[in-house]
Amino acid sequence: MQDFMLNLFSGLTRGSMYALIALGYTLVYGVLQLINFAHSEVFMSGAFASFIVVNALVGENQIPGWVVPLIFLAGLLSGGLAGASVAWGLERIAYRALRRRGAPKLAFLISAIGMSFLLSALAGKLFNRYTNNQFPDYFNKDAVVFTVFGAEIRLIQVIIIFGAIIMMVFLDRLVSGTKLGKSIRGVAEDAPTAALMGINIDKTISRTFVIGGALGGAAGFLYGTAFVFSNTMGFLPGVKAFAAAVLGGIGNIRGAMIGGLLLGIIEVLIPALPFIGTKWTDVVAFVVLVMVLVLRPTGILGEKLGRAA
Amino acid sequence: MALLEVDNIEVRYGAIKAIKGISFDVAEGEIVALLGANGAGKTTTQKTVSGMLRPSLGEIRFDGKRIDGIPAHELIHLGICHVPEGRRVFPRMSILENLEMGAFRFKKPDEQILEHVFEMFPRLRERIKQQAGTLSGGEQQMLAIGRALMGKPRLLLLDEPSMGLAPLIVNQIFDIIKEINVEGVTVLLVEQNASKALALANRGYVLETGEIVLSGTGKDLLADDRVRAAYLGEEIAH
Amino acid sequence: MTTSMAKTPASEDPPVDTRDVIYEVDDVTLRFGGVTSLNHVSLKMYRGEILAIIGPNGAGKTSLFNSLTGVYTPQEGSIMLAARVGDQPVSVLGQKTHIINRLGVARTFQNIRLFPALTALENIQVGIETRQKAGPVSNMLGLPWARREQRESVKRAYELLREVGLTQRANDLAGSLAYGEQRRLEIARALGTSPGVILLDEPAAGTNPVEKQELADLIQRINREDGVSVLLIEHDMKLVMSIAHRLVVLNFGQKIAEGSPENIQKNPDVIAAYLGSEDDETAEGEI
Amino acid sequence: ACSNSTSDAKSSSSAAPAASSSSSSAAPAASSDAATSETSSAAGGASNSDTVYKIGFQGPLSGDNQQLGINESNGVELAVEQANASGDLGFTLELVKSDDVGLPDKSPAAAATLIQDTGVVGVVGPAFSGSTKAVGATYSAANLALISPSATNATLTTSGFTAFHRIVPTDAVESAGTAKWLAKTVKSVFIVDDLSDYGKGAADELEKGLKSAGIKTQREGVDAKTTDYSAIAQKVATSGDEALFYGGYDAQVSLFARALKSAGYKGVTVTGNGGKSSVFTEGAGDAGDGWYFSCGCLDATTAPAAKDFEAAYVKKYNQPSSTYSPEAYDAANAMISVIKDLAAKGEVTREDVMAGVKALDYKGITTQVKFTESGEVEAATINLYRQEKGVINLLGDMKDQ
Amino acid sequence: MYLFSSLAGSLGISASGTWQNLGSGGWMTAAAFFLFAGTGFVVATVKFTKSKTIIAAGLKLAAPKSSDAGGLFGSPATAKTLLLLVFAAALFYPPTATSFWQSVLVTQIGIYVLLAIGLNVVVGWAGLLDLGFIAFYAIGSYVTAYLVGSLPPKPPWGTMSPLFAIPFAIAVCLVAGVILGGPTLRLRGDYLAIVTLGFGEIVRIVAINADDVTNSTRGPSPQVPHPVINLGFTRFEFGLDQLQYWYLLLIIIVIVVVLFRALEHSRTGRAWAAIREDEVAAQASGVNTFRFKLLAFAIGASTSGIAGVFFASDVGFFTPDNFILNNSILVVAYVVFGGMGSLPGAMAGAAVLTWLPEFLKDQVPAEDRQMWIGAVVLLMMIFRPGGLIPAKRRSAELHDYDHHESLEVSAVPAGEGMGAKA
Ligand SMILES: Nc1ncnc2c1ncn2[C@@H]1O[C@H](COP(=O)(O)OP(=O)(O)OP(=O)(O)O)[C@@H](O)[C@H]1O
Ligand SMILES: Nc1ncnc2c1ncn2[C@@H]1O[C@H](COP(=O)(O)OP(=O)(O)OP(=O)(O)O)[C@@H](O)[C@H]1O
Ligand SMILES: CC(C)C[C@H](N)C(=O)O
Ligand SMILES: [Mg+2]
Ligand SMILES: [Mg+2]
Repeated sequence: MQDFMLNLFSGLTRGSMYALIALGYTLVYGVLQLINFAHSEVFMSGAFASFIVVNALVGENQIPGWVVPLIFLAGLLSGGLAGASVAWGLERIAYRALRRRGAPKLAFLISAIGMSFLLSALAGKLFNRYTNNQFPDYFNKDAVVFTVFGAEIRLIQVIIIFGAIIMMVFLDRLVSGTKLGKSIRGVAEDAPTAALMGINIDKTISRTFVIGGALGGAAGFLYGTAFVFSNTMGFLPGVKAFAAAVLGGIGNIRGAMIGGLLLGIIEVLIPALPFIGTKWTDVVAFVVLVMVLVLRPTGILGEKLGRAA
Repeated sequence: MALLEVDNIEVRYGAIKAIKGISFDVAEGEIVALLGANGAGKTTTQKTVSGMLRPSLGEIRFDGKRIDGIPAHELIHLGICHVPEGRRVFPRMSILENLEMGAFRFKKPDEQILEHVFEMFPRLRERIKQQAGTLSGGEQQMLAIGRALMGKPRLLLLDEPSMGLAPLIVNQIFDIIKEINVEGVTVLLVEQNASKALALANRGYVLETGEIVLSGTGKDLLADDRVRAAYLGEEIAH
Repeated sequence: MTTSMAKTPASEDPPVDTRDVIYEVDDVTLRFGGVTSLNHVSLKMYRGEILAIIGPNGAGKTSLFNSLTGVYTPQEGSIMLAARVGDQPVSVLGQKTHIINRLGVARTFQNIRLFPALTALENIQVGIETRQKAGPVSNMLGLPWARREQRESVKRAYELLREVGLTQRANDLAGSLAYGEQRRLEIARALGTSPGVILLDEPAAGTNPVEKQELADLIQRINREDGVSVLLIEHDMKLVMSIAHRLVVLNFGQKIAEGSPENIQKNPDVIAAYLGSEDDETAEGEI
Repeated sequence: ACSNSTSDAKSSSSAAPAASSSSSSAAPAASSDAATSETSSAAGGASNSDTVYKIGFQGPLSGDNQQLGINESNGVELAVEQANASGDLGFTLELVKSDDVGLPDKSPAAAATLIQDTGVVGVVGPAFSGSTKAVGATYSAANLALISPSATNATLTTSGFTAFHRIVPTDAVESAGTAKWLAKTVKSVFIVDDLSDYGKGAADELEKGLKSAGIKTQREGVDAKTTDYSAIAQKVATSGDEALFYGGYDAQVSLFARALKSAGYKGVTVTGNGGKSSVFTEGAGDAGDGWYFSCGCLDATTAPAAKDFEAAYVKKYNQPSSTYSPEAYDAANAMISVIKDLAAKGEVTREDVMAGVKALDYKGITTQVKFTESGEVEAATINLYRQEKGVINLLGDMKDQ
Repeated sequence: MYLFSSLAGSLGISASGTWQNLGSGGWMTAAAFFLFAGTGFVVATVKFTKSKTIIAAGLKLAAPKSSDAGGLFGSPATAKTLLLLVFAAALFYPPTATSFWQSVLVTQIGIYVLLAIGLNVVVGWAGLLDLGFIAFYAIGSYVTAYLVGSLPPKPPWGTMSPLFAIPFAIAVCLVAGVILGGPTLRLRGDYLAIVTLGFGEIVRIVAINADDVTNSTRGPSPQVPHPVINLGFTRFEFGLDQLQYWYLLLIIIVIVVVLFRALEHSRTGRAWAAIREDEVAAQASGVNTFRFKLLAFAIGASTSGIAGVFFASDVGFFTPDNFILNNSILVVAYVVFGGMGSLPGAMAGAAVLTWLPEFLKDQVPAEDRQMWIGAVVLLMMIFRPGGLIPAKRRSAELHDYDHHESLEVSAVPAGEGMGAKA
């Protein structure tokens, strides 16, 4: 039981980050029916930007306890801001021109891939190419917050899980209740007709990228704080988050959340079984994905944007 | 001054000139029909008026104000509502959501108009939660018209509203157009069903390969031999 | 209703053999959640006839088509098919679409679905070639029989193009054809699969009177000269009444009438549910 | 979403020469104008002769494990510079560095760069075992002699690589020592490796040693690309094993060390020579305190024999030498001594150098460079180190601990 | 800067400047260009006019116009001339190239051209987005390594020379393609993409973790030996010289291209095009869409497998890192960059994009190459979304934005054959 709880929480930690990233994929897929391959670089940019801010704030100093939450918040915001701006620029450069030309779907995919190469290499050039950059240790991430069934749950896990959940609830409200949500759905289903209803397509698409980017960037900060970050960090979490989005039903916001959490948990729980071993973690993720899709071709919750079922 | 003035516009798809300089106008309170064979440019004309396309030459004025080049999502605030060709309902949204989308430009959908739409098309009320994509063709057409009405149009652009509708409904639709018109909405109608359209319209224009070749009141056009031959499919040669 | 369409009055000796049944639909019910789109529908289609299905919007016509072609599987009832002369009846329920096509059922769509980036000729070839045998290996190696088949398919495709009057446009991309031409091309592609029966879903929608006339001629020619039975959904009553041998009327998923065009036109239920009062029609005709 | 490992993922599929060599587009002897900055800097105190011979260096100069490679390339560079400055060479020596990122799949390209450069007559390296395994046969076919200062995998000398020689003891020796030492204090060991030739080899040998000493062991392999070690760390923490050994390189051990600390593991933590570097110290932070390292390498900062070397190194690089710098210095000097002898007699060919290396008997600062038939060095000591308060200290010869 | 081949070296020709890296071969190729261009043009024009007269003579049943290269290279005469030029360059340039470029030509350009040809079948013709294509390449490589005895498990029947692994690799890849495709090809576009991506990763991770079978990240050991072709009367041994591999690869590519071209214009090719354009309509026209999709998958897979065998034979050493997802994505990028569905396009795309990083090596710092490649790809897609040499069949896809979906597709999802349970 103790092991199970430990694994469950570490799965939830990973899962909530996947979910945050997955939301970016799902939102963009929702409006454009495109896989935004450069989203993993949006995530990465969040980590670097927030590092710069946090590092500048912390430096070599000893930080009094009460400032820690503020710094954390600053990291979250700067990560989100960076993610949002990168995503915004991404849409401007790699998508809008192609959209205007009515390019085939795969052309978007490839231009996004080009963008992804560019961003990741650029980050490598601007910063460094180590795969294991770390945030400064400005608080004791490993402090035990509480114990369930003997399993010690640590501060960083609690922060990540709750942070992610708050952001997701916020997004869900934003998309299901507001006009923005309506316009996203409208553009998703039939853009020219949505324009006839008074929806500004370009603005809606931009906003979608910005929202997804902000979540992805914030996730970049969380990820960097929990693990390590690098200019190529986006790749694997990106692929997994994309898988999570598909798992939940791509284009479906709650699906992305559920898919992300589920994938995170499965990924930790299954390899923890004695006869499997942690080295199969990534395989488990993909095998589960393939199996789910074969059994349920449109993902767990199906494809509807902004709705649970 | 007419509500809508189209002044010598030209519209291109890349190298193809679909509209080669046409002018017409629609006065407040009128129903004006655009007729023409397939590919004549009727849809293109409507799309240009509603802002989905941009003319390469010429001017369009609405209420005296130039509107060519203003994108569709802004034009709707002037009350130009377009029921596009092929219905284009939002397939994964429910009927109610589709209707709400029609009122997107307002803070909140107008309950009265909603009620009015349901009165006109009771079938929509019955299926209020059904996904629009699973409606039959005719049901979708009703929804598309209802959706446009939710936007409180001053000028309603209708592109082949009777396509795919059962004869009974076709008659109803024309009645409804009349009714909407009587309530003060100006209508620019594109129709294949020329006889019905002209019977309803105050005036009509006939398009052929991007040019206006004939115009006149509905009655005159209905009586015109060329129209009867080409658009009513009648043999007049005997 | 003095139109040119009534060239062949329907009563004039239809090539129908009432002993030879193509489709036997027996007590079929199709539901989607709460919506019942077909409600205990039974009907028979005979070899050689042009059978029209009419009915108000949402009556279940397209749903019936989709059930007949295996796209939908009704919850109740049975549908037996013997499309080509001498076939044993088989059930279409749960069959894959392409299998049903191979059994001799071809169809067109309510919204045109051509392969827009293939030429007109190639569009038809796709249909023809589903009846051919050469595998990828013999295609790759250009083996003699593969080449013979290829020549045959081109030849047959040209014949069909001629039949629908599109010879001139053989090498144009389907997407660039005019609307009416696309409708005819879709029919030619369907004919390419050598069907025993062809299902047309609102083929005349969005076409003008002149094109409707051409279409009517084409359907009759297919029916008479190629011996292909036709199942037709259409809201254009002039067209339907002028070419159909028999009509089935659906309303709210139920069959409310069946019979010859003359009888149907007079049937008060049909008038009430679908056609509308005669006054409207005559009023318009008089203008 | 698309970039993968450090420098450039595409060329990872490449066996194209020089796909990842940073500086090494070295000119053939003929076109001297094309010499790159790095080559000429190594030629520093140019001698008066216009004959140029080159020695190659292959090791990681970029990527996560670059520090281990840089330590060595600095040592080699220093040796070359000193040789050129000595003025008694009779030719100019150039150094051609070829970067293999420490990854076997980049190794063929790195090797090809050196092999295709006909001016290169001998090579110091490759630094890593995996890289060596990938190209040992290629170098042997090209008759280009290798002296590795650090490739420690036991099987390298039994794989028929005629060109391969090394001046450090193998992991078989090192891990056997570690096993003996561990067996003195613990009863169960969790062994993790990075699946590389080096890491797995070291772990295998350790497991063998522990098993024969009757110690309970458990094994897992974790790909070196992993950045998230929390799962495996948790598994170690809940295993209850008294010690943990990690076979792999510095950057990865440091991440693992952090994860283990987070997971609250309290046992003895040990790694081999691959982990001992400043990258570990910096990366692991205080999570690195208490870690043990076994290494068949010299600590030049304390060893008396290396005093001059250390001084020169600090002068040139403004920092103390680090793991395997002295060994690389020795390997380079040994190679230079062979070339120098041959040059005195006439032209230097790869074949001659090969024969010369096999016949070497050179006294270096770390060891007596003299190879057995198979290419092993004859004398060998294994040292034990431990990190305390962010500094890795030498505890002494493993046997005595 | 690199060693010139002895031929060029002895002629004493040398180039300078940024193009130095190309060796003197550039000049010599230019000469060959001119020679061939002349003949090529003549041949092409003669053929062209001849076929025109035939049509004019009223032979109406001529096969439809070839439908690959459109746009820039539209006219058959230019296309033919270009083809000859490329072929001339492929034959005569390599011997004059530096050994560096020779190996780039084989291990990068050549192999990736072959892979792009294979993937073009899947993505370009059948319209299936496969993001795990490299998995089959990996399988081909591992099959080779197994058969030559370079993996821990040894083949029970003894070892063979690497190139003879080709039929086995084809067979195994076909089977793998079918195993993957069987359950997944019913999935729609993007779902298929993620599943294939997953498959590619599974293959790679299994290669890393199935230590006892694949030797993990350490790669095959001993190395895969150089191939020997022993035909009884003659015996041909491959060595380190890349030229031998180049010509072998050229032969393989030519054969594959010829076969695939025939396929493209056959009923199979048309069925693929139909599926790609409108799967529901294809089914309704009697096309067994599943079977044809599977076929495309299998053909693509086996081509990839051949490339794998070749790669293993040439380089002799590889690790699971050679088969990362990135490479799968890159092959897709090559195909799209060149022009989806167009054979010459896919080949050109692969050639240009594999050449570019090597070329850039001397122009920009190694670390920046990725960035430049990204920028080039991005610009290309923005300004020429149809690719370098767009396919004629595909170009019709470049509609304007509001054309993107017919209503019925979404209106009748059941028509797609999955949710048809009513
Ligand atoms: N997106 C487009 N790209 C290129 N050409 C187009 C496009 N849309 C329409 N056209 C062309 O413009 C011309 C006018 O088309 P339009 O749709 O306006 O005709 P229409 O009168 O509405 O015909 P229909 O009765 O068939 O609806 C036609 O020749 C058509 O082929
Ligand atoms: N997939 C589905 N899910 C739910 N309801 C459906 C579905 N398909 C059809 N229906 C419903 O079944 C009824 C019959 O639809 P169908 O498309 O068969 O009508 P139709 O007779 O072809 O009408 P029209 O003439 O307007 O095309 C409609 O009310 C429709 O809403
Ligand atoms: C530099 C060293 C840490 C290399 C390691 N001993 C190996 O064999 O790969
Ligand atoms: Mg139109
Ligand atoms: Mg219908």
